[in-house]
Amino acid sequence: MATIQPVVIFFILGVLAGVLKSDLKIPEALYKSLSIFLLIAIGFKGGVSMAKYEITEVLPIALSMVVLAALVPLTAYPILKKLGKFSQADSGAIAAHYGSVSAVTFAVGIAFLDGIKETSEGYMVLIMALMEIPALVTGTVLARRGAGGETQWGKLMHEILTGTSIFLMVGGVIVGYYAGIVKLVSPLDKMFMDLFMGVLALFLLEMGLLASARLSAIRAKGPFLLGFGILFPLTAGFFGAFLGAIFQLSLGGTMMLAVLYASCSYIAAPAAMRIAVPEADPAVSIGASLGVTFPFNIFIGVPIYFEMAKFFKAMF
Amino acid sequence: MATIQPVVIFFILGVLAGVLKSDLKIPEALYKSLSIFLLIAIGFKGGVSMAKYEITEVLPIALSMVVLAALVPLTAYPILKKLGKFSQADSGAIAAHYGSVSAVTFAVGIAFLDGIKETSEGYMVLIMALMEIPALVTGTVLARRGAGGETQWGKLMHEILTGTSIFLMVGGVIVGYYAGIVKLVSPLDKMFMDLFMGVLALFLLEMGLLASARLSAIRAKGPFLLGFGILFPLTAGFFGAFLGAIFQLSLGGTMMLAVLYASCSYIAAPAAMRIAVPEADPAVSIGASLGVTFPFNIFIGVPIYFEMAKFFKAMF
Amino acid sequence: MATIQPVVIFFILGVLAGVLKSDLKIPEALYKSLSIFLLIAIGFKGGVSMAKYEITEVLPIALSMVVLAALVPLTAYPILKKLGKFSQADSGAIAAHYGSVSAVTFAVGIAFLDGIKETSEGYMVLIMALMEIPALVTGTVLARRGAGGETQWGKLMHEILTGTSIFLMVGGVIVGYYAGIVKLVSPLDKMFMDLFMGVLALFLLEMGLLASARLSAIRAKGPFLLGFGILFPLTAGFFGAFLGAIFQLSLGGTMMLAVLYASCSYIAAPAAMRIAVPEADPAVSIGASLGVTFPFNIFIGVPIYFEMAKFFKAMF
Amino acid sequence: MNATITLKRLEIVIDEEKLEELINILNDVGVRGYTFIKQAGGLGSRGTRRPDDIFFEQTNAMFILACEEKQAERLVTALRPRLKEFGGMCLISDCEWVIGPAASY
Amino acid sequence: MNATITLKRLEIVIDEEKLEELINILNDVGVRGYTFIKQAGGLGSRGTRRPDDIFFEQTNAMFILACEEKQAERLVTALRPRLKEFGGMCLISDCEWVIGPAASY
Amino acid sequence: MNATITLKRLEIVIDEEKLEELINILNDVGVRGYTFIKQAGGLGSRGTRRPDDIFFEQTNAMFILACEEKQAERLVTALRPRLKEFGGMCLISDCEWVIGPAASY
Ligand SMILES: Nc1ncnc2c1ncn2[C@@H]1O[C@H](COP(=O)(O)O)[C@@H](O)[C@H]1O
Ligand SMILES: Nc1ncnc2c1ncn2[C@@H]1O[C@H](COP(=O)(O)O)[C@@H](O)[C@H]1O
Ligand SMILES: Nc1ncnc2c1ncn2[C@@H]1O[C@H](COP(=O)(O)O)[C@@H](O)[C@H]1O
Ligand code: NA
Ligand code: NA
Ligand code: NA
Repeated sequence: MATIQPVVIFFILGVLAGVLKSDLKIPEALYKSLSIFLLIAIGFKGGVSMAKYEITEVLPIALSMVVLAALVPLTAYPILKKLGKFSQADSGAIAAHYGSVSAVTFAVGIAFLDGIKETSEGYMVLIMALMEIPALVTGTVLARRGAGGETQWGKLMHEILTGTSIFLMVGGVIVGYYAGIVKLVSPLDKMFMDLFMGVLALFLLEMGLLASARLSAIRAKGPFLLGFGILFPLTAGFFGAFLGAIFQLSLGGTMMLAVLYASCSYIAAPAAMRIAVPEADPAVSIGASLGVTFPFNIFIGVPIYFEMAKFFKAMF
Repeated sequence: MATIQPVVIFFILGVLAGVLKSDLKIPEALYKSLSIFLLIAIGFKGGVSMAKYEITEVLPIALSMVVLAALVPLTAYPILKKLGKFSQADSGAIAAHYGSVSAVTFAVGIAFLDGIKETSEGYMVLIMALMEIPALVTGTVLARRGAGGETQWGKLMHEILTGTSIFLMVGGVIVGYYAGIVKLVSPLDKMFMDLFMGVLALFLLEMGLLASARLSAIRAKGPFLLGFGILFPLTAGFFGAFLGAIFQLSLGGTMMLAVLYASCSYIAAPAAMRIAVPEADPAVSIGASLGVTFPFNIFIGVPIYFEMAKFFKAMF
Repeated sequence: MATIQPVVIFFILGVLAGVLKSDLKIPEALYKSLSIFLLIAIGFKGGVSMAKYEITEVLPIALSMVVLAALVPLTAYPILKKLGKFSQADSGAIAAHYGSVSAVTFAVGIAFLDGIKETSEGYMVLIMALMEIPALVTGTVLARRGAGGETQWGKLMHEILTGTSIFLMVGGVIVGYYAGIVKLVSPLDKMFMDLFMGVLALFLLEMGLLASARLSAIRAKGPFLLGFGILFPLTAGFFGAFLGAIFQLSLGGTMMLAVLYASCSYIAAPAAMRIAVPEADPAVSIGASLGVTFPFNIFIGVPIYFEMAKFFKAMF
Repeated sequence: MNATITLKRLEIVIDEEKLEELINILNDVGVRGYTFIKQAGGLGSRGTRRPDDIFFEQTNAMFILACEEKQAERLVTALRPRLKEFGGMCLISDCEWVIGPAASY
Repeated sequence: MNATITLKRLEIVIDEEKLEELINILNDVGVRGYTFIKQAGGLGSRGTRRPDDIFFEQTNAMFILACEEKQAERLVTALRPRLKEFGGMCLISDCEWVIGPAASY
Repeated sequence: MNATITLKRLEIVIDEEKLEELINILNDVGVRGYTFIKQAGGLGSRGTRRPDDIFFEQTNAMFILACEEKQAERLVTALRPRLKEFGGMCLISDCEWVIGPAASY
């Protein structure tokens, strides 16, 4: 199996700093700056490589993959409700988190492909941005079916569409696409491509610190969420790899679709669910997605999704 | 006409984020860090290329261009007072803003030249730094002629000379010049040259956010300031290009002189005017310079100043 | 003698900004971010080059150099107590500062070697990290011999071992070493190696600002501390160069050992001494180490230690 | 303590998001001085709010203002209907304004 | 000023490091509302503390809370034994809570 | 509430730039404790001051201090001549210091 990327070791260092009660602290402004950088860089990289495709050609494929992403929360919900014995609100909210995606897991997947000199379709980043919508909307509908009080749909859609994550990724795609077309990628890439891995390293350090502080929140439902947080992304990733192969994506693209289906959100989704399903407990969903699924994905999941992609690509 | 640089699209993204009420926020510490970087980088780049000239040779030319820059506020003042019907204090303060320069517009000009593989004289950055002095002093004199209360000249000169902008640019020039002389530019350029465009991108994103928040401030005098904010820099730029050609600057240098004369300040000048002309309303001058002239210059002005430079270079 | 590195001029700029009362301010978050970067980068660089050695081979040498480092505070203490007439607590605390090391001085040493195309053993960074322990423990013992109140040894050791400095440097070594072994240094080096000098530049700017604010604190004992702050590191550096040559280090490594022995701490040591010797006055030790010894070392000391290294390498 | 003026001291805590709205109300009532601090944390009927929570940026703003009793009454009258929606708290106490700086109350 | 409730106002300053401990005490006593501000500087028996000192990050946290007199007494009783160790200060004064927002006192 | 000492509570708001000057005055008078918070915004006779205005960094500092009445009088006497130049405000009220921490008042 593929070697572990050096960059993910920074996550372990962060966890360790938390566990050892080191006085290491990442300034909040740095954390935010790094995430602004990463979102733009992910979009920019995708946009540059999209400039090589005919957009109209890929749009239908991309859209179908986005729509099919609604299956993820629809599957997660009954499991959480029946097996996990979570309330309707919590089940819907957690389902929304797992239907949604994690830009950092995506970045680790890209880094993994870079390491083995593979690439993926540039428009995967657009799929990532769009997938938020069906995931968060489906999760909200599930959480609030028959519930009293009115859902703040307008506020929710505004939050999703203009939230920092989607806004910066789509913005990055636009600039990257334009730069690719007019052949002026060059001086911008020194920042947004060359430094990508280094910035990811610092970001993972902070993720580790945050994860170690969040794990305690899921203690009550610990065993169930540990199982769910590992088995569910594996299943979702399997489904994603299958879809990718069916849609004739490249090997790298097939793996990245698996990563998208398998990854879950801990930044955009919590903000959206706070508005749409305020009665859900955010500590549980963040604890599961950041404390269990995120580390599982970046260390073990990503190489497995690559094997799944190889398997399905050989099949179809 | 030349293609628009990808980097300036980040300004549009920032404006859009403001208009759409996105929750995107650039941490204040990031904004300040980026501006520290840009000022040093602009100076460093200029200093490195100055190391190739004989300083004593260029000094007289540079100084005359600085002194002539006092004509800009002297021209702006009566227009603002008579046509714009601004108070004496406001007219002087706005004139000082337009006589002064914008390091970010300068940076966009440099980026434009990079894109078309042109260069400019390194000492343009020193001219930029020095131009603040006649502009701000002239503006202050105009604003306070015959006014009661004493002008805090000492405090004003201290603010101008040791303010962050001039200090860091001149500091960057010194280090760049020295590094050029001792042939040790190399590891520092990885930061201050290679990343210049990427940092400018993030800075323009924030400029867009700030500009969209500032436009409302000029509503009362909107039509006049819109006209002034576009026509005045065009005229000043025309004059700058003319001067540059007369002084036998290179094509790129001629354009950059036009950019310097055309650009106006929204960082150093407001701080100086607050001390020297506290009775002027800063919202108006910042609104006009950041909300109107800055975007005009980076999108439309810079390519026009390039054409002007070509025109005058062909003439003399 | 070797040319002064351009990067250290940023320190002078910082001092100047302080002396001229410029309004230049480095945001606290930037300062912290830069120091996180530098510590990781120093470790990473060392780790990458350690991957070329057999660890077990160098361990005994490294450990003896660490143990011998306890001699530095043991020598400093009586000088400070007898000649400097400092209290027992202050003498011990200052001795701990001078026995401890400065990662930034180390970085300037590395930059100096880079400039003349020399290298040093990668494990020097591990020695640097480990040297904190004997220095701070010895200083504490000296400060508290026979003193009332119990020493918080547990808290002190926790502070030393999990403090940001050691944690990030050792973490950087681990990642760098692993990246070297699996041959995946490449995308991370774009950040942690290429930008090293540029980040050091910004950091030195802030160091200059801080140093200019700190010098006033040592006024009372000024003459003594000026002499001590220059002569003591020269002696310690001499001893370090001698040891390095004896241990058969490379020329660069011999110089770096001199730098380690000569440099003194102003970040880790103050934090540790606040816990271990709260009755000592931190203003004095920081003033001496940051205001006197640090600038002396980066401008004059480093080239001298290189000459010392040449001298001893020629001898043995 | 002579040379002081007796005023009312109001202390208002609201969501930082509502800061501009509160400032508008203060301006409408004609308040001539106030001080505010952002990034405050707290506990209230809607749970805890922590300025250091990176996932949920929920912070409070705290306003302190000194004004004449009449003004305070006007302000409370204008504010009260909004307080239910704003949440937070509004405290009133007595204080003495030391005469000296411009009378911005 | 009608439509107000008389409460006690407590103002507590402690080391920012002790923030969680103090919050635990407040929770144990059953306090229903408080506001805190971090990064405060100050002077006290243990010398000065400056939030802008880059070498020693020593800052205070300031708590403000309004509660009923009984609750205040319970809190002071629970807090007092820890105050010696905490350092800082704890002030009590009177205030009027303007009825309107949820009664989180 | 027993085991408390009656003190004066001063609340001073000034330009953050004047922070060191005010601290010097407090030291000269011999004040033994104070707490301050920086980055405060506000409105006063010289217009609004906003900590988030990137073009004009105009912020206030807020000081809170508890001291004995005599000390408060000394302080006000020393402060008053400077208040006109400082601007801002200085409020005085009553408070009870809960005995427990070192008596830094
Ligand atoms: N009794 C109280 N004492 C002090 N602050 C309070 C109190 N009640 C509420 N607050 C503040 O008001 C904010 C919002 O309160 P609420 O709307 O009740 O959730 C809280 O986060 C606290 O900062
Ligand atoms: N009399 C006082 N007035 C206001 N704040 C005080 C007072 N005494 C102490 N403090 C605050 O409490 C902190 C810790 O005090 P101490 O434990 O006495 O050093 C100080 O840094 C001040 O912020
Ligand atoms: N009546 C008041 N209540 C609360 N704060 C005030 C009041 N008047 C002035 N201030 C504060 O003092 C600062 C300076 O006031 P001034 O010097 O009057 O402009 C303002 O920005 C406010 O923060
Ligand atoms: Na997912
Ligand atoms: Na101009
Ligand atoms: Na040393």
